[in-house]
Amino acid sequence: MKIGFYPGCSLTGSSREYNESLLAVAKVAGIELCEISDWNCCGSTAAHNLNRELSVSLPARNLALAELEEMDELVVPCAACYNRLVMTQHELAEKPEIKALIEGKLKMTLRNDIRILNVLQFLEKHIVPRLDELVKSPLTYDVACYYGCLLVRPNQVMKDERFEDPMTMDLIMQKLGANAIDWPFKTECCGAGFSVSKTEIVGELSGKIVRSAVDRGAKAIVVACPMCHFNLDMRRPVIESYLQRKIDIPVIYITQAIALAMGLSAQQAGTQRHFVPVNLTVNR
Amino acid sequence: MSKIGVFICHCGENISATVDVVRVAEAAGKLEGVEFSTDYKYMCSDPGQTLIKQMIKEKGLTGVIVAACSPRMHEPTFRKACSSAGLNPYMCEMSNLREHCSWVHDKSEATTQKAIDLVRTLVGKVKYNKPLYSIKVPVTKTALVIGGGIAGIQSSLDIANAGHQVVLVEKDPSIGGHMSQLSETFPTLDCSQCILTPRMVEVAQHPNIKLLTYAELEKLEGFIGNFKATIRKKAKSIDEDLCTGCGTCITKCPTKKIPSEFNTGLGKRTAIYVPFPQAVPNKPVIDKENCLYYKNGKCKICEKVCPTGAIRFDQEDELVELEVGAVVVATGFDVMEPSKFSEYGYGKYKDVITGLQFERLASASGPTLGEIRRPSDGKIPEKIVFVACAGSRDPSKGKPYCSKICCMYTAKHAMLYQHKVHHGESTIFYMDIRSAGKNYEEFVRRAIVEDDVKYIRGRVSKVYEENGKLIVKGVDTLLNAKPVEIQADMVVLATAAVANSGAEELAQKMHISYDAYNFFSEAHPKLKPVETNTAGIFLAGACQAPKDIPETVSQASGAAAKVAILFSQDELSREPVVAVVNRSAPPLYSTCVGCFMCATACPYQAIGEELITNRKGEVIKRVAKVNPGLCQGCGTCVAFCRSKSIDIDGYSNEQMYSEVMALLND
Amino acid sequence: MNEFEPKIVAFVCNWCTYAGADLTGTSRIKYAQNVKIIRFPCTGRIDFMLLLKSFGEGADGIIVSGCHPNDCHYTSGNFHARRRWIMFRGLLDMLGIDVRRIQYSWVSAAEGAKWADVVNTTVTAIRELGPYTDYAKVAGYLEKEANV
Amino acid sequence: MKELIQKAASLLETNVVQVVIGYGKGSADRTRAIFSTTAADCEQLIFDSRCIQNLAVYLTKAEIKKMGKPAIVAPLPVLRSILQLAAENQITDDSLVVLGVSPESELIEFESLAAIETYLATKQIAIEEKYQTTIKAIKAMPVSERFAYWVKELEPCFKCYACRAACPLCYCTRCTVENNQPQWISVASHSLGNLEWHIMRAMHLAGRCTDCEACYNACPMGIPIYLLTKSMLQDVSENFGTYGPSLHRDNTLSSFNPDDKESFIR
Repeated sequence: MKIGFYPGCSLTGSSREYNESLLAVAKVAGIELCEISDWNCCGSTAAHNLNRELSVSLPARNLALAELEEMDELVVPCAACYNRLVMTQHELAEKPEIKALIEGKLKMTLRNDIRILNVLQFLEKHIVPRLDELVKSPLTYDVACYYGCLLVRPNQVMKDERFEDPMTMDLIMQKLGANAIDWPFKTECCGAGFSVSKTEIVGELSGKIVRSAVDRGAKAIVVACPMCHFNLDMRRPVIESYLQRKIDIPVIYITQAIALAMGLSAQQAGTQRHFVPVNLTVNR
Repeated sequence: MSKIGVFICHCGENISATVDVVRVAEAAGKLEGVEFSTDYKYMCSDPGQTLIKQMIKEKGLTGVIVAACSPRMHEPTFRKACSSAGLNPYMCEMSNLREHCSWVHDKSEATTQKAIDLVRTLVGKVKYNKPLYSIKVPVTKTALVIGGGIAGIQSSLDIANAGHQVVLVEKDPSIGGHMSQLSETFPTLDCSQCILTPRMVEVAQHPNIKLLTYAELEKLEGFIGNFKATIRKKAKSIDEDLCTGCGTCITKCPTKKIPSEFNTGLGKRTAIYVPFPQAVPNKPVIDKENCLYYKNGKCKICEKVCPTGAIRFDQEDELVELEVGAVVVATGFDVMEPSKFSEYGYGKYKDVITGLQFERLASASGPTLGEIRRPSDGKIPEKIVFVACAGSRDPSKGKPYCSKICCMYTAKHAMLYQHKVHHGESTIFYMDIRSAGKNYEEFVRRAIVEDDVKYIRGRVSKVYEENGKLIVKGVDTLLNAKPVEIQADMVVLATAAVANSGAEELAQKMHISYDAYNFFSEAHPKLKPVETNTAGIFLAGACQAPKDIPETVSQASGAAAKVAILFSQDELSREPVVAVVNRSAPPLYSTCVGCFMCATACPYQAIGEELITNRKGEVIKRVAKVNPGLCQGCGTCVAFCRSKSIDIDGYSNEQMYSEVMALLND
Repeated sequence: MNEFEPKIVAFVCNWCTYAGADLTGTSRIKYAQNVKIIRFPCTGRIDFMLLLKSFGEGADGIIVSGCHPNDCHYTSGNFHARRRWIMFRGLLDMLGIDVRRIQYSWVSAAEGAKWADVVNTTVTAIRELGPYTDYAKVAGYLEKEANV
Repeated sequence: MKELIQKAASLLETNVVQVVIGYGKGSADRTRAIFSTTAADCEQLIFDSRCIQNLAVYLTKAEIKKMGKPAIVAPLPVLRSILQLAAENQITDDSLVVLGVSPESELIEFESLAAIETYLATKQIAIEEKYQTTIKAIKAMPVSERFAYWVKELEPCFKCYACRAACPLCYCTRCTVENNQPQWISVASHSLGNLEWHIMRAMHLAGRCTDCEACYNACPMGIPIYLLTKSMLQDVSENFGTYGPSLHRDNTLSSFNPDDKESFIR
């Protein structure tokens, strides 16, 4: 089976450590992730607000390329990219006329049968079953798993009964030895794109998330989305000014947590790239 | 040789506006086998019918075709007219020139031609029509009522009071259903048990009602007027004749910590128990799953203390066969298991409860004797948040439908709480307030205006605990969609009303249909709301769809009236459209070779075997035989029979073949 | 030369499709005149031989329609019919009898608009396929007609 | 085949059965069915690879039934037919003795019809690859060409009904083709009549045919009519999974599964 890999723009820019840690984890597990050659933008938030056809064509081209390279599965770590690709696949499957139109535009045909996996699905399928042998230095602290909005939505495609109260990341973290705390902000909004236009909103929304995690004793917040990470980590000064207090809880990607538990170095996990220093030697 | 009369109806202008009816009549007149044809303004009018009768007599017609509206509309009318003129009603058929022709096509040559084709087609059939005679079946004047909630109680009493026998089957140890669990009822706030228990007692004492509690339907066979029901009487481990209901066994039973079903888990019961003090019958049953003796083989304390020696540990389930003429299904509903909504914290936080649990808290007979105390620490909650539509109107996680009763009972809950805890504060998150019903809207207004219940239009996204409080996060869509957070002491979820877990299986046992949510389907959403598609089986109450008490009682009385109508006759007349296995001269006797594949294909188990014997009584042949009482006339066996040995009256091989030939040969 | 007007026979059940076609009428939805309905109690009653005879007598197309699965008035006639159609269609296909000329559908009593659509799309499809001359040649009714 | 002869003879001698249906020498190099009523008759019983006639066809014939309880020599195809006849209530455990013959020509005695089913469970009907290829090739033809192919194939048929007479499952006492009220099948052996006859025959065998090829073997014109039943056997297995005769499973066409899948009903 060939597992494809679609990094998307964030993983090559602001969240390089997400990319690095994922590849490092895959490498330890002996899994090859084959990056789609000549991949393009997923369309992001802009495309489906401005041009519906484009919003389908862009991800569709990536799917078609993956098919050409005979990939059976496609791992899409960025939650937003994943959402766009999955929605496109859904739309192409539901609406043959749109599929025909897009195929015409792209001059490519689609079987549309590739299994698209977000990072949690990838981990659950390929890494979790082997964690017992792969975990070398179990994590020993309390964490708050933060899912955000896109990992579990839209419901009609994801068909996850627990989309208001997901557990997948919590269960992975338990397996790494950490204690995933019960907290109410798992799927609250981080402020998302307001990060650029109205930073103070991010300060408030992400602030409440960070505060709840800290107050409930978490030593780290675990995420699986570049946007979430961006807001909780890089916007920390805005958060602190909203909360009127200094907060040093680090925000790590789930792949980084696994990398650390596997005994990889901070360098390999990419934790040195964060704005909020990752200092997780504190034992319970 | 057929002498068919063809009558073309103008239907005012409904047909004649697009079809040249005169030409149709002309063309029909030229067809082989047609003796007479004409057109008329309104065939269904008195003069129209008289014309048919007159022509039957005058021309000696052997068949009649009325080319007018759909036979689903007027076939009985014209068949009756023919019958009164001495022609067998089944010699009359209708050609559908209105719904299938004039209303769906524009005026044109092709439309008239199609009308001619349709008439010719039917002439082809009617040539082979045979006189048929309606089938009489006897009626067993006993009704089976399944379910002893308010619906079943009402139906049973009505049928019994009409003078007929009733067998009421209830799966729990007592009748009463959900209504017996309720505290007060909207919109009058009268005590539910006070109005229900007299009815329960009446059922128990009624000479025409036989009550089987702790019993379930095992099998239902037969057909309208002639059902055979098998009831499983679950072992109560009690000799009911000896038991006096003194209750000594209950007080002495050592297993006391079983969550009480009646109190929705908020109270406890013993292993030998009556569900609630006013139970009917007021005699205990032993819950085998929790009884120490059944579990470990030791205890038998109840047996030792029973003054009448009524305990029977060796009692087994008993199967009772009943002959009944009609069935009323009144199996009620259930409330949705709210654990699906983990974001509301049900199951995680003790003080998040369902509406039905709140009923028990508010009930004078409940675990708190009617005081509103929260389950976690028994404190009186200062602030309660009610979440309406927990699972209703929620296609993504719950049920897409409205559960209909929640708006009203939630208003009632808040009101009861305000009446009991004067300084308390109650907030209701709602989508819409649906309070259509007599005095319902006034009731809700009273909750808002007089009892100060705070209504917030918006949904709740999350309930979590913080510093001993339940934080309810929601949105107020009427205040510029501001997020709201309320610190509550208790949260009540108005969980969706759903079909009982065994509903699907029960429907399949009875061969009645059910909808996507497993509620039983009525025969017609408007005009046959209490009938099912299976004749003789009727619906009452929330097993058909969520409904409140007055609506349930009305439907239950409606179902009872239907049963009484059925029982008002000694015999039923059935359409003689049934299958028949042919007979032929010896040595064949029948062309049936007895492969009995028709019997496996029959949806009604209407095909059995017949042994053809000679004069000496020796079996010469084993052939299939259709029971005309069971056969519903679908004809599946006919299309299946390889040797064409089964045929169906009214849609016979000759009729259908000739119809196809006539259609395609102009 | 006028446009080819196909002859289409519709075999429908009484409870769903016949009633659905009645609703098409009461809703005044227009459709093509080519289709003529023959009423059966149930799709379970529809004999494959009648379909065959229809082609033999010059039908260019056939519609067979009844209640949706689980909606059968007789609970399972349509399930039996469905099996029969699956087998019959496979056999016809093997024999080179054009299965595109038989349109099977589920039309409920509430689907008046669907019935009109089934009729119209079938008429269009058969019109495109043209007269069923392959079968007609075998059936020999063209000669029969020519002789008249 | 000493064993078979001995067994047959002893069955007749002990009057367990009154007739043994088996294979004997026919004209030229052929074999034919023989009906032994005495132990001495049994000496003529033979069994070898030429014995391809499906003897089960005689089990439902009135003339044979009159002779008393039969024992029947039953190689694999006959066993399958016997089981199907039992499923269709034509024979019972008590009504016959089955002298099974294994593919290795060894005598197998069966206690009951159920034992036959157990035995056959390991010998599922399988359409030979060459036929699969032929069927595939026919189905690949354009529809008109395919139709022409069959019209031509069926042209030599003169409706002798040997296919029907040879088929153990065509045991109706009045075949629909003989029904003239109404006349379901055009009588004459012209193209339409032939087509209708063979469609009806195949449909009546749908889900019942055990692929013994008796129809083809009997056809004087060598028309490959078994391709129709073989193709339908494939359809049954593709659409409904199980096939082959069974005492406890309902027949394919007189039963259904609410989840039956198709792609052509709109």
